[in-house]
Amino acid sequence: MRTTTRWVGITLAGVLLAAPLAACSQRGANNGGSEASGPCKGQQTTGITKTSIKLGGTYPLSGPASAYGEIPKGVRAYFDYVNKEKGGVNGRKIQWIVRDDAYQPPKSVEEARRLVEQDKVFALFQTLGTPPSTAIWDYANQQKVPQIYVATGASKWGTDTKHPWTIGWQPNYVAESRIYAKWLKDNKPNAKVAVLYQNDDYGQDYLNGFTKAIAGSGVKIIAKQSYEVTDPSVAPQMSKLAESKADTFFDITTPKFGSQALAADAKDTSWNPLHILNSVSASVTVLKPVGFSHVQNVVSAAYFKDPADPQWADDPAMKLYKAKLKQYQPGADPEDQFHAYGWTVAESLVKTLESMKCPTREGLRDAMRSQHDQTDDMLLPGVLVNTGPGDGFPIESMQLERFKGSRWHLFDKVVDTRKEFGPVQ
Amino acid sequence: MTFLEVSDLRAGYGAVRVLHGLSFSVEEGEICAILGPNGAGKTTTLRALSGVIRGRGTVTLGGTNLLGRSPENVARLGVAHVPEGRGTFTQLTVEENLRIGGYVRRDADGVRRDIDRVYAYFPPLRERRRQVAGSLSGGEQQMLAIGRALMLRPRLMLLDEPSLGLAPIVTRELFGIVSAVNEEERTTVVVVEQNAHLALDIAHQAHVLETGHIVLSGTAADIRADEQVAQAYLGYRV
Amino acid sequence: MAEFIQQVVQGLGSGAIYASLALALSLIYRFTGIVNLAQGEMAMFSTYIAWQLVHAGMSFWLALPLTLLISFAGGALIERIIIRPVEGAPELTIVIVTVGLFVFVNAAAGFIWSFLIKSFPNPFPDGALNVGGVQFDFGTLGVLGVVAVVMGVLYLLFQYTKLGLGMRAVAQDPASARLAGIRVGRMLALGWGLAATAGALSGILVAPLLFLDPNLMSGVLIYAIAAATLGGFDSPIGVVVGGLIVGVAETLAGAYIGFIGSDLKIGVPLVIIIVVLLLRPQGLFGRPTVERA
Amino acid sequence: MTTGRETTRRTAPAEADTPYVSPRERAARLLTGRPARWTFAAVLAVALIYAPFYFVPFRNFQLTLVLVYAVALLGLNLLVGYSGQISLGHGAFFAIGAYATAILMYRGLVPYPVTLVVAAVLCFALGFALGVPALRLRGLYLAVVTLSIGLFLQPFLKRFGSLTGGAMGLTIPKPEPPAWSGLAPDQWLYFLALLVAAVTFALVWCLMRSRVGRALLAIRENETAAEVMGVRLAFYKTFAFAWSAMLAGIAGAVYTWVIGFVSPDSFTIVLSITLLAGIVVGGLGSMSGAVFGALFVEFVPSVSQDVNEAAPGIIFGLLIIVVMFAAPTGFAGLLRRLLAVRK
Repeated sequence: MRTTTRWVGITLAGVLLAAPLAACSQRGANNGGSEASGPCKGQQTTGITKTSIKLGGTYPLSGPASAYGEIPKGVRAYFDYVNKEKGGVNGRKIQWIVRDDAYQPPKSVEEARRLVEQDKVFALFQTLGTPPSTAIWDYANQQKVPQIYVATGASKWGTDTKHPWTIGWQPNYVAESRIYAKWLKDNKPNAKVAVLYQNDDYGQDYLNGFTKAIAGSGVKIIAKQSYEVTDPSVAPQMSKLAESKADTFFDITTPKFGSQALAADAKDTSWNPLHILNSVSASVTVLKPVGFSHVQNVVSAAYFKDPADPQWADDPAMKLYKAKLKQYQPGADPEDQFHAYGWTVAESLVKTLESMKCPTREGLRDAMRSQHDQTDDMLLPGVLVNTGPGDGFPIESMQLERFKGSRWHLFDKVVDTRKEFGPVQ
Repeated sequence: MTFLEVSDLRAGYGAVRVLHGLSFSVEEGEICAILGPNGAGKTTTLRALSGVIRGRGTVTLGGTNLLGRSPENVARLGVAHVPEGRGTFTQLTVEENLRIGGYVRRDADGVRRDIDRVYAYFPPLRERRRQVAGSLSGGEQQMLAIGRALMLRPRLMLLDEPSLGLAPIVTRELFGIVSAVNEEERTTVVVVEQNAHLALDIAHQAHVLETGHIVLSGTAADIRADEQVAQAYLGYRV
Repeated sequence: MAEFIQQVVQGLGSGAIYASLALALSLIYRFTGIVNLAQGEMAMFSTYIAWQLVHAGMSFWLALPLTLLISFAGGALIERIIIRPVEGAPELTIVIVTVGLFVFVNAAAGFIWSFLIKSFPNPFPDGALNVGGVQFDFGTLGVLGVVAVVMGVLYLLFQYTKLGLGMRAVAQDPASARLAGIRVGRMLALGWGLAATAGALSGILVAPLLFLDPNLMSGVLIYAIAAATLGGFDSPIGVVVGGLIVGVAETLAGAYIGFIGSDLKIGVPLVIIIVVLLLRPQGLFGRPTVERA
Repeated sequence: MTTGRETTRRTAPAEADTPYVSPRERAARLLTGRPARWTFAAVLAVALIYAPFYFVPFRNFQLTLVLVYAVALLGLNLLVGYSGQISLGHGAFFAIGAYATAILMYRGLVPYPVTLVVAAVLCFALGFALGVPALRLRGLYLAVVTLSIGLFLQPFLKRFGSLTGGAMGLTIPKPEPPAWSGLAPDQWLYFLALLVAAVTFALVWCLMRSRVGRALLAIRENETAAEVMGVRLAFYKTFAFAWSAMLAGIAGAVYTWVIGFVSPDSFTIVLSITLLAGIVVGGLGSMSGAVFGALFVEFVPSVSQDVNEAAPGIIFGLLIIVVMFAAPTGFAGLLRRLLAVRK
């Protein structure tokens, strides 16, 4: 075949030509990171200087999951507040670069590589979504770059031991399921439960956690329905679950589908189960569109203060959050739970940065894995951040809440699921 | 003032120039035939007149300029162009095709009357009025195309090779009707035809086109008598 | 037995939602022979306009007609600005332009009105009609009713009005329509305007049930396309029937066939479409294109 | 009666002007002349081989992804560009190829190069199987069926978790560079992708010059005419479908090597639509179209993000529309028009 031989000739010529050119390349020039001296000798200090810390994060700013693209506004508000009014962290101003991965794992890997290799960030702070974060964590750990406080509640961030540089932050879905299971075992020992769950890692983590937690007790799951993110509505699933006449309904949905499920439950007068709503959809902004009268006595759990909830109206931390959000992110709606989430996780990060012994990546890794009763103003009173050698979950305590009138009412006490149920397997 | 005045008409498709400056005129109520072999530029001429393609030079119809207008506006000036391939709306019924012909007219009852008039000219169309036009024979579709043109009550009718794909007797009958319409309604007709023989029967004057130029003009009788045309197009030796 | 009927009613409810958007899709397909992938997002944007009017204090029954008018103008404008420049281009190019429009409108809506879920006033009364243990939710009945009305109006418009005849002519042979004096450009703009209006109505019908957010219609679009393909794109009645069949089949399969369950139920419309298209390529009600060589 | 006009005879004036060649045309002739083409190809080859040594690993990663998308778009182009069948499910075959490789590598059954062959064969078979019913469908209807298959695949992958790792997906070790090569991991992956791309482009290049290619082009131009002239429509259309699926599978396999992680949410409908937009933007019916399309798919989203961080979707959508205005037949078409040499 004459043509292929011609191609082979060209590529050979290319290889011969290319070899000598390999010497002078952009590649060799700037991939050396800087190291620390003194007590933190040999540890990496790329992306951190006396006066600045450079961080990077990946979020779905576009595409179907772009609702979560609101979180960075809350984070940026807190960082601007700390930089401008607190002189930064130990005198270091925080610079935070956000990249869009449209919730596509290949894009997440690309953006993470850009942040680490090109922008030379000190650490990856907040990579959103389990698939994107899973796509990144091998790379982050191989590059020895902290992937701190990933924005997903999957239990694997804490149970895994092969990725020391990666850690979650919010209470994991299994822990939350355990709280509901415990409450049901105590208050409704023979509850018949119907479950609606999103058919992905998030939904299945909740479901598996709940199933394990109620094993061997009177509480039984008698009906399960899943839905796809591409489904237009969950009404068909809800009408199928209604047939089960279960007395309890465990609702594992993301915000939009949460409102639909609440509305369907209210509309079906023949089925009035105890409605347990997972914390991902527990913001008042999800309940309000359904109409407060329809969502009375819904039960959920929380670990940080919901800005849309009047009970925190005069709480100092909430006032600070709302004022600073308005000041530094004028367009952002303070009642949006994603903004409050961003603000709260940013606060936790700053506290962790402050607690670093060595201003190095290794220092941050060790700091994030050894936190003792660290408080955070926007967390519920009593919810503390704890990590340690055997404990990869910063937050593991939540408090149950019931919706009455036009706000959530906390009840029982803050439950530390680690103490209560032991570590998550 | 002549009815249709065409002077130095140039037209083409992108880089390909087809018409190299045609000039001819047609009196009101006259049937003018444009003859010529394939590729002489006959269809292009009609397309330039009706605005389907952009022509340069000057073309006036009763004093108003035609060039530069979109086909819709040319049609609204009373120019009905029956295109090559007849432009039948195959999925619409025969009657719907005719109603489309009179679409721009405001007088609804006038349109209804004209439909009956067309059925009078073309009886087969009346029988098939409910039928989907796509299922009509070639001859019937040609009748429908001319009928649709008549619905516009045109001042000028441009016919593009009506004989295409029709049996000679059908074409003869068709040309007879065109001639009758011309006489009764004084509609000026420019017919482009390869079948010079039949065209010359009904035409008052004719022009012979060759590679974008008019090489011969004159009355139908003169053209028929001219031995060069006879040899080239009429197929017999004078 | 009541439960079975309840599932069928549930399926009809979903089907009505798909049919409402499918009507708008079939309108544009009739003119330009392309599927406007941005139809759902345009409907969502119109719904946000209605929401904004109601939010600003206007009564729903005033905001509705106003929104339909704005949507009509918007649809015509989109045709004139975005579709006209690529009019002569290959069909696929126009489809990709609508993909660009899809991405743009979705992001713009999120940017303007944020991604917070918004409730939308429900023109139909709450509660349900209880007939023999089967609940006929007023909202669903409302959607079915309006969809039937829109279907009827479109059918009458196309079959019995001069305007409809003109539209059908433009759809089939724009060049020949021009020669008859029909202003094809204006007709296309009119078509897109009408489709945008039908889309707006679909959005306004659906928002109370699905809750308003920028991704209101992205799930519905795929099912609407399936419905229109099943029923035959060029027949308003076919499109609605197609929608109802897809809705009922999907819900019943999801509910009763164990293996399929609620995650694989998207496979049901797929199988139906393949079977129908293999038997009747033009869809259940579509007219076969008569080609006389 | 007509006026007695004299029959006048005019002869056609001779075309007198000598052919004037505009500078643009002269430049175009220079650019597309035979010698020029080889120097251009040689320079390109050198650049492609030298690139991984020049760029930072991050850029190599991007270039590797461009090569992966180029192979996928090459397949889609075979289907859409050459044989005129629209597919909105190309992402599904990409996913099947990726998963086949991931499952085999996760269980360590075969060395990774073999997984490419398995993915290719599997997708070829599935493509052929799907090609048969696709024969009866055309244009929009084929698009709808392929769209639904793409949609169906995601829950299907989640359903059989034991095999596919379910919603959590599968993480697999990436192919390591052999010691003798002295290459860094990212360079090794780049060269793997480059090799696969070179082979597939050469294969399709030969294919298009063969009888098959001409048959496909005939089908695209006019199916009935092609059939009348003895082109066995059934065979060639399913052939195009199978080849395009195979190429998508191969691209999927290389994707798994490069990313090292597959999950059902990585292969959504957005991927299929982006690939279709990419090939139309790149230029249908031309090999270079696949390359331009790949560059568009890889780089435009991040460019639109630099322009407007709050809502990159707005810019990305506008860019697609603007490109379609500027080049209705894609970049390749635009380039060809610019370099058009009037014979």
